[in-house]
Amino acid sequence: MSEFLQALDIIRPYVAGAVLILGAVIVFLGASGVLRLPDFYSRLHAAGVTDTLGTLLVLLGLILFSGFTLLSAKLALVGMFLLLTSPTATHAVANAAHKSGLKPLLGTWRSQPPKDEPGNNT
Amino acid sequence: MNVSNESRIGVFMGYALSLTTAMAVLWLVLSGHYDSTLLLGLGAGSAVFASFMAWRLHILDVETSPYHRLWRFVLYWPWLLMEVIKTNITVIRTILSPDMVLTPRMVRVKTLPDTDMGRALFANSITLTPGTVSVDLDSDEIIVHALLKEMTDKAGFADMAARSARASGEKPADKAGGMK
Amino acid sequence: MIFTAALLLMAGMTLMLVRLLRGPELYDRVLAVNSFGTKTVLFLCVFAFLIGRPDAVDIALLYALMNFIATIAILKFFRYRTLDIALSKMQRRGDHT
Amino acid sequence: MSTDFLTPLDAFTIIDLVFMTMLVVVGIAIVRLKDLFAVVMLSGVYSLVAAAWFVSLDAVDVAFTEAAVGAGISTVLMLGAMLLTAREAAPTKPIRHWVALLVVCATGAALLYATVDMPSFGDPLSAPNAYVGLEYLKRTGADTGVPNVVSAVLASYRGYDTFGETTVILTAGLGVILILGMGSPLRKKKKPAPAKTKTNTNKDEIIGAHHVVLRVVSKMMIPIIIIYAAYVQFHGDFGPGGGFQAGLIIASAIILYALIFGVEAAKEAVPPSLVRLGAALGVLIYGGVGVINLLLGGKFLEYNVLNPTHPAHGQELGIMFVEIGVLVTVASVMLIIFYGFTSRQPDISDKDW
Repeated sequence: MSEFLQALDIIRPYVAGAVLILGAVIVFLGASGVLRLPDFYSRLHAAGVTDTLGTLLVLLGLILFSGFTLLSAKLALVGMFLLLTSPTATHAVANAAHKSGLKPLLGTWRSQPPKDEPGNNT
Repeated sequence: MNVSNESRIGVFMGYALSLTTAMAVLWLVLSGHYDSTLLLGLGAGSAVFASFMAWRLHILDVETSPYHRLWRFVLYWPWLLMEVIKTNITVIRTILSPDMVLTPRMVRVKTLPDTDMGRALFANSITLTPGTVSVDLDSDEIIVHALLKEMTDKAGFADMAARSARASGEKPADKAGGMK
Repeated sequence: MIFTAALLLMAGMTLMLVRLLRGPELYDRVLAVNSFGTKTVLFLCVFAFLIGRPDAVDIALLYALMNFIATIAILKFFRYRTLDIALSKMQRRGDHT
Repeated sequence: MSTDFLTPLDAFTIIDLVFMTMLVVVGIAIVRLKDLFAVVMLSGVYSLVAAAWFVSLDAVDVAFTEAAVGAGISTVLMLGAMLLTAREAAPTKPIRHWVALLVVCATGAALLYATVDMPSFGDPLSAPNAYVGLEYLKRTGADTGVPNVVSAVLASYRGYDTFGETTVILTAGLGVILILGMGSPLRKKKKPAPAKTKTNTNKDEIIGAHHVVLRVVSKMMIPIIIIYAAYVQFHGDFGPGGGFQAGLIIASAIILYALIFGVEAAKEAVPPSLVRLGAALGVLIYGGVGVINLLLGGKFLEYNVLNPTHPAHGQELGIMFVEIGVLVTVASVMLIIFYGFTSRQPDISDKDW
């Protein structure tokens, strides 16, 4: 049993690093989505990727790094507050846009097949 | 609401107590200095001060102090986490696909939890799952913007509404007196 | 590894900056600032490990707590052209559910 | 300066360079944009980048202050100021462009010339790293019992300076009162309705179920922000933080409340008279600690005498009270400014002041 725990402790930094990198990659993908997507409302969803899964994975990775410490508890608090406030902020922005009459793109939208330069479609 | 004055004070004290306790716990997590009596005392004082401010600002009620219902939320959270992961994968796949096809929709969701707490939780859950963003919350509907039309599944929203209603402490028979 | 993560987050911040400068709607800018804030919070957390100063997590916590205040102010500014009206009715004591 | 670029680019230099580039880009964009609203957004990002950059320079205390200012309050106050003015910057006459450019270029050249004389980053022989700074680092622990040297320098070694700064903040608040007034609640109560109807929205939009999400989350956050401010206040001895930051954070909590429930409700709970009192009271607390020291036979702001048997404890105690004074003044002045800006809406008739 203790050997198993020891083994766990040895692989823990690697797992933590992998989770951290995955999270950071997802944050980056979300950011590139914010550049790539066609209109304001669809960009909200890409930003949401950063706000949710990206945040969770980055913080989880850091928590795995530091182990069972007070720092982990603080990181968990950061995550909790972010998950509480960021959808609220997103809702506020979306609401402001909607109320002021910004029309969403509806129907079907395709990115131009020949060219996918990120962000040239606005 | 027809609550007798005494029980109202009792409920009120309950909120104050649960808020103060939660704030004290938060202080302990933040502080990390458990050997200094001065700091512990200051922490207790600060927790009381936070509750006092809540009272002073007239916000000392269940929405400010939902901490005695936290365990319900703990039950809700794993389910929401799974949803978040699932929808995230869908959205990331959409963003990454070289020829992106979006089918954005604005839909009205009519099934809502009864209390404001539940509605706020529901609306935030919708926003937390990428692909859907709650744009406007009305007294009888939520307007949701969805990135793909597969995400506007009525049953899915109804399920989430029921779950967030339960997580915010709503009993099926409890007709809450929130704003209508 | 931590350093790579920090660089990725910085790349994400840069992309947000591009969106912020490009607009085109003001809402896009608000969205970009918001997302930039989230990324900064994450970056500060990662950076706390990189330099071995857990204090940086306190700053991240501060941003996580307070960044949405600005967004609410922006919402009020947009919709009502004023900051002093109420967005929500005060629920007096006794309205407990 | 020059030696920095000769060493191979290490990890942190890359990060610093990226952040500096971002700051420059944002700065140029702020100068070039006409839309004031976009400028407010950009200055928010400027603050975020600056905070991250300060952390990377190991100046956590400075970063913390930047964060406390930039996270909520500066944007809110800038929007409040924007409400009093036009949304777009007025075009300036081209001739003034040239004069300004000339001044900026001259200043820039002078600054660049000055950098040649500056010690390189982290030079152990540079002034801040040599004489008095070292002394502070060496003696702080024994003198004050406060682990965070920055707090000790701020509140104890340089207690006079901080007293002066606190007074400056009070003066700023007084200036805002003199220019914008405080929006006396008695006068406004007589006619609350006309003050609100001029916005082009119907009533049920203003007050209704629309902002349930904002209300519920904000109500939850307000006590949490307050307890966090208390944590920042009382842990300034150990980590970054102290009265300035905590005051800003508490003021942010009340501003958040005012944003959700209206400034009227906030004024009811935290009346302007109280805030005015608080602004002066904080300075009084700070100075009062000094006077008590005088009465106990010490010098002004010499906290040692607060605990004759254990001077370091006296220092700790003195620093704590002084920081409370700073907190009260800073929080009050921030609210004075906020009340001043928001109660001075263009659609409220000006003859009240």
